[in-house]
Amino acid sequence: MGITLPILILCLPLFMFLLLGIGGVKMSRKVAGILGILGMGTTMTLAYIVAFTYFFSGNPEFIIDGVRQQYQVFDVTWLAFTPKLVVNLGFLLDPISAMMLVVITTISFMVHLYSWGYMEHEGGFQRYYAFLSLFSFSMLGLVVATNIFQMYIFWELVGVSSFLLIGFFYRLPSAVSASKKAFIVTRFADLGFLLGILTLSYFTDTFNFVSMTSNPMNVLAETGGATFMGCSVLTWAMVLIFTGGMGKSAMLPLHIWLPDAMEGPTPVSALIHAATMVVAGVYLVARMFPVYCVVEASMTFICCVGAITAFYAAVVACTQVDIKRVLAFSTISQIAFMMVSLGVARDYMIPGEHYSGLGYMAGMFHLFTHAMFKALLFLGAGALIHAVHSNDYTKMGGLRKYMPITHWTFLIGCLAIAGIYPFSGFFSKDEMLAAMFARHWFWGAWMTMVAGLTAFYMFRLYYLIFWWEENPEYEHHKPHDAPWQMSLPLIILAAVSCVSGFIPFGELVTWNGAPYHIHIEAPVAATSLTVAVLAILLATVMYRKKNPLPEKFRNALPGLWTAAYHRFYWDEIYLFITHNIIFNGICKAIAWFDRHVIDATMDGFAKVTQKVSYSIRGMQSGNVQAYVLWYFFGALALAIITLICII
Amino acid sequence: MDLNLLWYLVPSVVMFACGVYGFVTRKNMIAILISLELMLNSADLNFAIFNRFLFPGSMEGMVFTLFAIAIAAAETAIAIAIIINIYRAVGSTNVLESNKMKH
Amino acid sequence: MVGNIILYFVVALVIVIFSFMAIRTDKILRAATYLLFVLLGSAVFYFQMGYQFLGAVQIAVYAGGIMVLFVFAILLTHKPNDKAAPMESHRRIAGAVAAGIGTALLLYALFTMPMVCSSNGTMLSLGEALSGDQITMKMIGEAFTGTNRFQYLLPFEAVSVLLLASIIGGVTVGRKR
Amino acid sequence: MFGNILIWFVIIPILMMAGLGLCRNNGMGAIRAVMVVGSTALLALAIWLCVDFLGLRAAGIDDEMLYRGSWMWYAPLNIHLAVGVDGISVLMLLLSAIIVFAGTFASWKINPLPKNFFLWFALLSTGVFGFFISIDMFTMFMFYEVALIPMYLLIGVWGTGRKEYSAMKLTLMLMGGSAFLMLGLLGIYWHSAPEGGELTWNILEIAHNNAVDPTWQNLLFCFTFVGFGVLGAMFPFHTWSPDGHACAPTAVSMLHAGVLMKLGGYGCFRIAIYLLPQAANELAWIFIILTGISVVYGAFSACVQTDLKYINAYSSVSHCGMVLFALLMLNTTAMTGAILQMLSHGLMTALFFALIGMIYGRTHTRDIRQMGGLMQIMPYLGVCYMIAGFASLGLPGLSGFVAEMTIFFGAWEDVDFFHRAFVVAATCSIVITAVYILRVVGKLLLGPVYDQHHLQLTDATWFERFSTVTLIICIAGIGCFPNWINETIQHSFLPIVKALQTAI
Amino acid sequence: MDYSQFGAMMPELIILGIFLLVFLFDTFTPDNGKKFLTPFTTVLFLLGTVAIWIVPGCSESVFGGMYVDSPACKAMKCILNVGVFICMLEAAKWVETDMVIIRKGEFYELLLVTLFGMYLMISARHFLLFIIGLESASLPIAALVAFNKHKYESHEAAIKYILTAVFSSAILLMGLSFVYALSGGSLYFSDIAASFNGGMMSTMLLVALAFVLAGIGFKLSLVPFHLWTGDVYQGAPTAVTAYLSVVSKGAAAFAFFVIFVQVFGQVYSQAWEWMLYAVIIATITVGNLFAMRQKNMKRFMAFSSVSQAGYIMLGVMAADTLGLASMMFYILVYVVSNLGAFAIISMIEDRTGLVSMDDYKGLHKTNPYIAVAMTLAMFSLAGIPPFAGFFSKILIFTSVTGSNSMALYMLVLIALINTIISLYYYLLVVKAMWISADEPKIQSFGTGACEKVALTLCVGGILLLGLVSCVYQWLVNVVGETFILPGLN
Repeated sequence: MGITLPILILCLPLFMFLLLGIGGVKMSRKVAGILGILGMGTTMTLAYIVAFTYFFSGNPEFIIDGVRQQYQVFDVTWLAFTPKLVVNLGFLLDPISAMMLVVITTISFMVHLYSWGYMEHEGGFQRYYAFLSLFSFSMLGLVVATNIFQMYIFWELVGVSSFLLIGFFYRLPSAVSASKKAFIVTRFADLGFLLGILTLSYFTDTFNFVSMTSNPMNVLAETGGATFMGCSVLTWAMVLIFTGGMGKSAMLPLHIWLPDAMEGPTPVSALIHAATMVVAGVYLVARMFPVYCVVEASMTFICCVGAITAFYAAVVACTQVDIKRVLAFSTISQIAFMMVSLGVARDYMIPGEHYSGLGYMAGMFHLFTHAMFKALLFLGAGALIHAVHSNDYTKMGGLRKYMPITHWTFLIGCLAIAGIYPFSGFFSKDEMLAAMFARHWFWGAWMTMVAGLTAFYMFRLYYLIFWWEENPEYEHHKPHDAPWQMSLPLIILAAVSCVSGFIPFGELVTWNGAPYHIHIEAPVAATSLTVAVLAILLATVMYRKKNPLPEKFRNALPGLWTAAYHRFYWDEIYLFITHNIIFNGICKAIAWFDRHVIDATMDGFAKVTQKVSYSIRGMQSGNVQAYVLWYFFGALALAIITLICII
Repeated sequence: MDLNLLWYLVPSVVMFACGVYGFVTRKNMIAILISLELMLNSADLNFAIFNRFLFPGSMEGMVFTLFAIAIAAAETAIAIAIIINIYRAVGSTNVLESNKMKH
Repeated sequence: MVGNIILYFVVALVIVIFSFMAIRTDKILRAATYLLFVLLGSAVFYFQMGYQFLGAVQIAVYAGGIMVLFVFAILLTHKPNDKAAPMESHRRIAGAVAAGIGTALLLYALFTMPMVCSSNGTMLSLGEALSGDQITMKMIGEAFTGTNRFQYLLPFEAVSVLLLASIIGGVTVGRKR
Repeated sequence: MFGNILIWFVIIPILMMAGLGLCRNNGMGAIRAVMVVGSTALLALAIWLCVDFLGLRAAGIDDEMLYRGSWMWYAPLNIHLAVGVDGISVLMLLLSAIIVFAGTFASWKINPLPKNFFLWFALLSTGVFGFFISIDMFTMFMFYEVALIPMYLLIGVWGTGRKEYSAMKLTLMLMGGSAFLMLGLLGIYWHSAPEGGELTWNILEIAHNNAVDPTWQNLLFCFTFVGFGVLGAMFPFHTWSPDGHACAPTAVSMLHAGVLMKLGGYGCFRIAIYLLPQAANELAWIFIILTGISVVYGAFSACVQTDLKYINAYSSVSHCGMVLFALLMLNTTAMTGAILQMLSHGLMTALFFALIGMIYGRTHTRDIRQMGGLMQIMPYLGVCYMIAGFASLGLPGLSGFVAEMTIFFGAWEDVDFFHRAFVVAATCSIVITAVYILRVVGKLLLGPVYDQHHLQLTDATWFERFSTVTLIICIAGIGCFPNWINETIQHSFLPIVKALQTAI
Repeated sequence: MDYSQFGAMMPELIILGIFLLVFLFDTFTPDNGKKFLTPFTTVLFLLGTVAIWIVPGCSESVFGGMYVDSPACKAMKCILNVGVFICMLEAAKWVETDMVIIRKGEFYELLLVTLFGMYLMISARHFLLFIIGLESASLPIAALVAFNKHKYESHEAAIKYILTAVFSSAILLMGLSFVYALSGGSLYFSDIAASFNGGMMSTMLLVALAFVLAGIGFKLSLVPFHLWTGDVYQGAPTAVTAYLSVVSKGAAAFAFFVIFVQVFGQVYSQAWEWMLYAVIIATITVGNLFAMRQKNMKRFMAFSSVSQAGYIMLGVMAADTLGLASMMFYILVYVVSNLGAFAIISMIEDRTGLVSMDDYKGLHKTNPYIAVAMTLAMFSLAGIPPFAGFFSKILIFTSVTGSNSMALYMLVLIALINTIISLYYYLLVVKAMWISADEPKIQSFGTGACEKVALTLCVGGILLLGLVSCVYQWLVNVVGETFILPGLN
């Protein structure tokens, strides 16, 4: 494959960013919008071409003996730290990056299109498209990274584009603080990522994914068994790298930024905070998968973090009022699902286990399907918000009559995420659960429960929005379906969500490139389906019509409900730590110390000199006899002191 | 008991010390000048004494003393001129009153 | 020999006592007079040490010239009833301390001076010191007009410039305007 | 002598001063003309030098220093006017030229006494350029002080706020540093040759002789490092920086933070580390502690400041601390990172100060509590400020990232716990940096407009745009294409690292 | 007897000749011819200086070794002449003022006689000649200090000066009598140096050294022998203050070097190194501490000059040819810098009678060129490059550290730290002139031709002396040619 297309895929969004960013002021909205959509459309086409070429051309560069290869389209030197440790910028094609190319460009294009309608009346339209392009560029750069450092570079860039987009409505203080929070929390996580890279690359002397993952045991050997605080340094490195992923993918305890990030425009939430950027953590783990497998502890760590987060987020999602928050927590929960799935996977055969690599495939599969239906849900939520001008489900209810397209597409999304056959979520979730059960029954059972919760809160949301009872305000302001620019993406994504489960994903994406034949595990599928259906039924009973049942539930478990409603007080804890301890306790103390101790010492030298200067002025009394006295004493003192010193 | 140079040096040193004491304790400028004369004279005497007792063959010290007397005369002359001058300007020769410039 | 010792003691006493009185008396004119006695005492020492010319100069220049200057100055600046009150005590104490330490140090230095101890541990007595050639006026005259080593024509000329400068200075200071 | 291109870096500012001397006191046109022509000439010269230098290196000319020239000055003490540049000096010259150029435009409307302002400004430039071209310790020191002293008047006369106090404090503290430095240099000079050899001030010769007595090295190293470290805002000698920067006029802050503070870092490795390698190996840990504190401490302090310039000054403490910190790691990569950080910090702080000056010129306040939502009012300045902020917090594609990463990767090469612990602490600063940068951006640019009077304010004028665009291009240039700079610097560090390794 | 030996004393003879011509001119011209006195003297002096410069020196000592006019001495004399010439130019306006005009002849005569005395101090190789030179250089100055008869301060300054001067000469004579006792019967420098040897230490020697140091220290205003300085500088006419602060100090510093290094070099490390060490530290520090809070410019300059004397003494500490050359160079630079400052102070005092630093506020608005010149002078005094003061300071520091003794490094460190304090107060002047926002008190005024020349010379010196290394090179050469210094112990 030539390098033209890959380079174009990266450069086109960048170019659009510069064009719209610098020249945007001089453009009309329309021109900017069309340019943006066209640019993204072209990129999408190119990405499709590349991805399909990779998957289906059968070119020996890409596939040898049925095993898909990792292929570096290009890899140029960007910065050489040392002769050996060189940062390259390149384009790596392998199953997951090709898959991600498709996901990113698709969703991005949908969002571009959707935004044209959604953002029509907002100021800074051109800027918005510029930022979207920047994000697309960064995200594409991230997924095609040939080395971990390139990934880190783009990792930071997606962070900043996320910051810019969350804070798009920069006149609102809440948006500003949300964007700040998102950036700083992920930045903190990136610190771990950076330290991880430092440690890892110190031993491997390379950043390159291919050379690290192709022979992971070598990496272990290179560390020479070095340990730090009881763990091998490789464990430290991998866990630290995973920390970066935890930040981006909003794993507990670094999840707090994601719900707040919903302050951004809803299409942005769909693109960044549902489909693409937040799965970067998953992608990172998948990318480094063979190395993770070398250190068992890190895999266990990933599993635990994922499992806890998934459950936590699902519980919280059951109580939220803001529809975007519900979706946000749902996203967290689903990503955690993928994490667990990766965590249970192994790149080597465990005796008696046939499924060791299944989790990987399933996670990726879920990543793909989740991106589609979650984007669909977010875009649907955007349409709702667009119609009702509120994020709050209490301002909604009974909307199915007014907004049929939105209603149906949203329902499809809900079914998909709940894992109902034949929607896409069923297939991916089933594979994941199968992998988990195969690893240990505990993971399977736990995550099945989470899946049930998922179905419950999604349908709770669905019913509260579209059923329950009508908001009386509709009479003044009748909600209606969104314009075609917005509806079209909804329909497309809904269609994809319906069918994408039938994609033979295992043929395309596996940890080692060798195809894997998906087959539904009947017991697992049955269990999860049952749980999901039961959960949906429960939701139907509780929320289909206005009734006091939810109120009763709430009153039955007041403590739990309040805690869940306040997201188990994570924000408050963080606020306390950052504001009271770090800001007031450390920063202010240091600033005070600087002014009143260090600076005062420096001033003190001057003051003391001044003081001394004043205190000795009596020497110059104006009386010549006193002068002579000093004179004489001085002469005597010179002689006497020297005398004493010499003798 | 025989006179040697230490005998002579003692009154000289006492003279010198008296001069120092007088300088710092007298108020009248002329009295201060008188004290200074004591000190100068003491130094002159020293030269003569050293010359006589240590280097009797030469007369370097004596010559020095001769010149020193001349210098002392010149110093006194100028000092007295200035004192008279200041007396004409402020009507007093009290040294304590000449301390307008200080610190 | 004994005469010399007696003379020494008399003169030394005169010098010490009148030095002391010159700086202690309240009356400025008396102080000048006491100074005169001290100077004369020094002159006697010069004579005793065989420096007749020096003694003569001491009497002529100091006692004759400088004292006259002093007396004139005192008369010019003296006001009747101008009895100076003594200096405040801390200054006197400081002066006494200075003088005391100075005396002690100088005497210590002189009594431990290396020349004293070096030449076989003996010091020249006055008699021995005077035993050499007498300094004649011819020698002095030659020394003051010669340009060789240990001859002092140059200082002699230079000091004349100094005196001239002092005269000019004195005149400048003394001029009415 | 005039055939040597390097000398012209000093001659041009002197000619500028002469030209300014001929201008009328308020002949703004003539003054600007002189300054623009002069600073453009300097920039052109610097670029030409850079290109030529790379050409020579590419042609395989492998001397440690190129364009060398040496002219006897004070023969009795063997003082020469010796010049020569390696890659680092070339880059520093380029940086200085860029900032002088931008500074000229940033002070387009300086008032009062424009002529005097530019006279001192040009004198300062003379010092800076002279410092970077010198390889003779004496002339280096001379130019160093030449660069310091105009600061007093520039801040004192044209500054704002507590300018008299700040100017005095800055001058005295920096001179205090140079007192120690002077002593260190004297010591090096008197030990510069083995017994009986000819003493020299020439850095290359001293390094070649490597004759400084080991017992003296430690003392001299402390003297020289502290001396330069004061200018490099090393804890606890950094307190001149906040006050000084806060009160300085725009162009002076730019030049001072942008170039002058680099003199400190440059001197640290060119003299302290290079000439006293043994002591550097032995005593680096002391200064690693101090500079490590600088890095974190400056960042934390910046978090609670409310004056824009104070924030930036503390951030400079942190970033310049990073420079010295990296130098003390004593390996090629980290030291390369230090130089990159110098360049990066120079450009972005200059940009920061330029922007702060422009904002202050409009709102007449630098208190972030008194401002808000400026992005709506002056989007151009707002965007530039954000870019500067992103550069500062290490966004890839801008220079700060490259520098910091190089430093971290270099610093990580020292494996013992002590070094590692400090590196981890230093990396933490990137998070804190993000905190205070975003705090400022959030309060100042974003959010609702705080003061309705600000709504009448205008966006940047052409010369302001010119000044900022120049800097942004450079920042992005380094950020996107760092490798040629990186290679140039690494090559220049070879002799220094070799000296360090042989000294262990 | 060989009177031709006087021929070897050309510089002194030239000065004396000028003195006589001025004296005759002053005495015998009618009143309407008096107005030519100033140009007459100045031009004559300039010619004399050139003549001194041209006439070859004679390294042979004459008068039995009592006098030597080696190139180094001659160089020093030329440096002094530069100072005196600038002083004369600066005083040209002042001597024409009402109260002074009738005595302007005396002014020049006394100036020349004191210069003659300083020449003798420099060239003397015998303590008698040295003492005579010293007294000739200091006694007439008392008359000069008292020159402003209409001002009380002038009288007070004069009395303080003369009393301290006589006291110090008494101390010096006492010290010399001790030296004489130790010297082996001769007061020739060479004989004394030969009679000393490293082993002979005694209380007497220490007392002698301390007293001699004190006696000459008076002229240099070293701490604690400096207390007259502030009052006298403040009270004396500004022209005289300028003269006192540079020329008189320069000559004394040279003589100090000659005496301590050539005569007492044998007991350097045993005795006077530490005395001087302490005195230098005290001088620099105390001078600075006093200077930093002075408001009266003349008093301010007085304490600044005290501190500068400490730096000059560092050259003696170095005690080698490099030290002497550096010291002479320092003095030369100090001459132009200090006289530059004094030129401005006296100009302003003549025009407006203002001498307070506060009165200088906003000077740049009314008199920008003068403000610039003053700034340069202050920077030079503070040792800021590229002005001459920087080079002189660095060179002298370099020479001191030459022996690589840790103690001397510490001395230099203290001196360097003190430069910060001195920088502070010099910058106060700059601050008053440039930064203070107050309305200027001093109106714009024109400068006379003489003042212009003087100021140009000073500014030229400040700018060029350091950058042009040949001056220093020349000094090193002349010192190296002729000064055979004894090995120090």
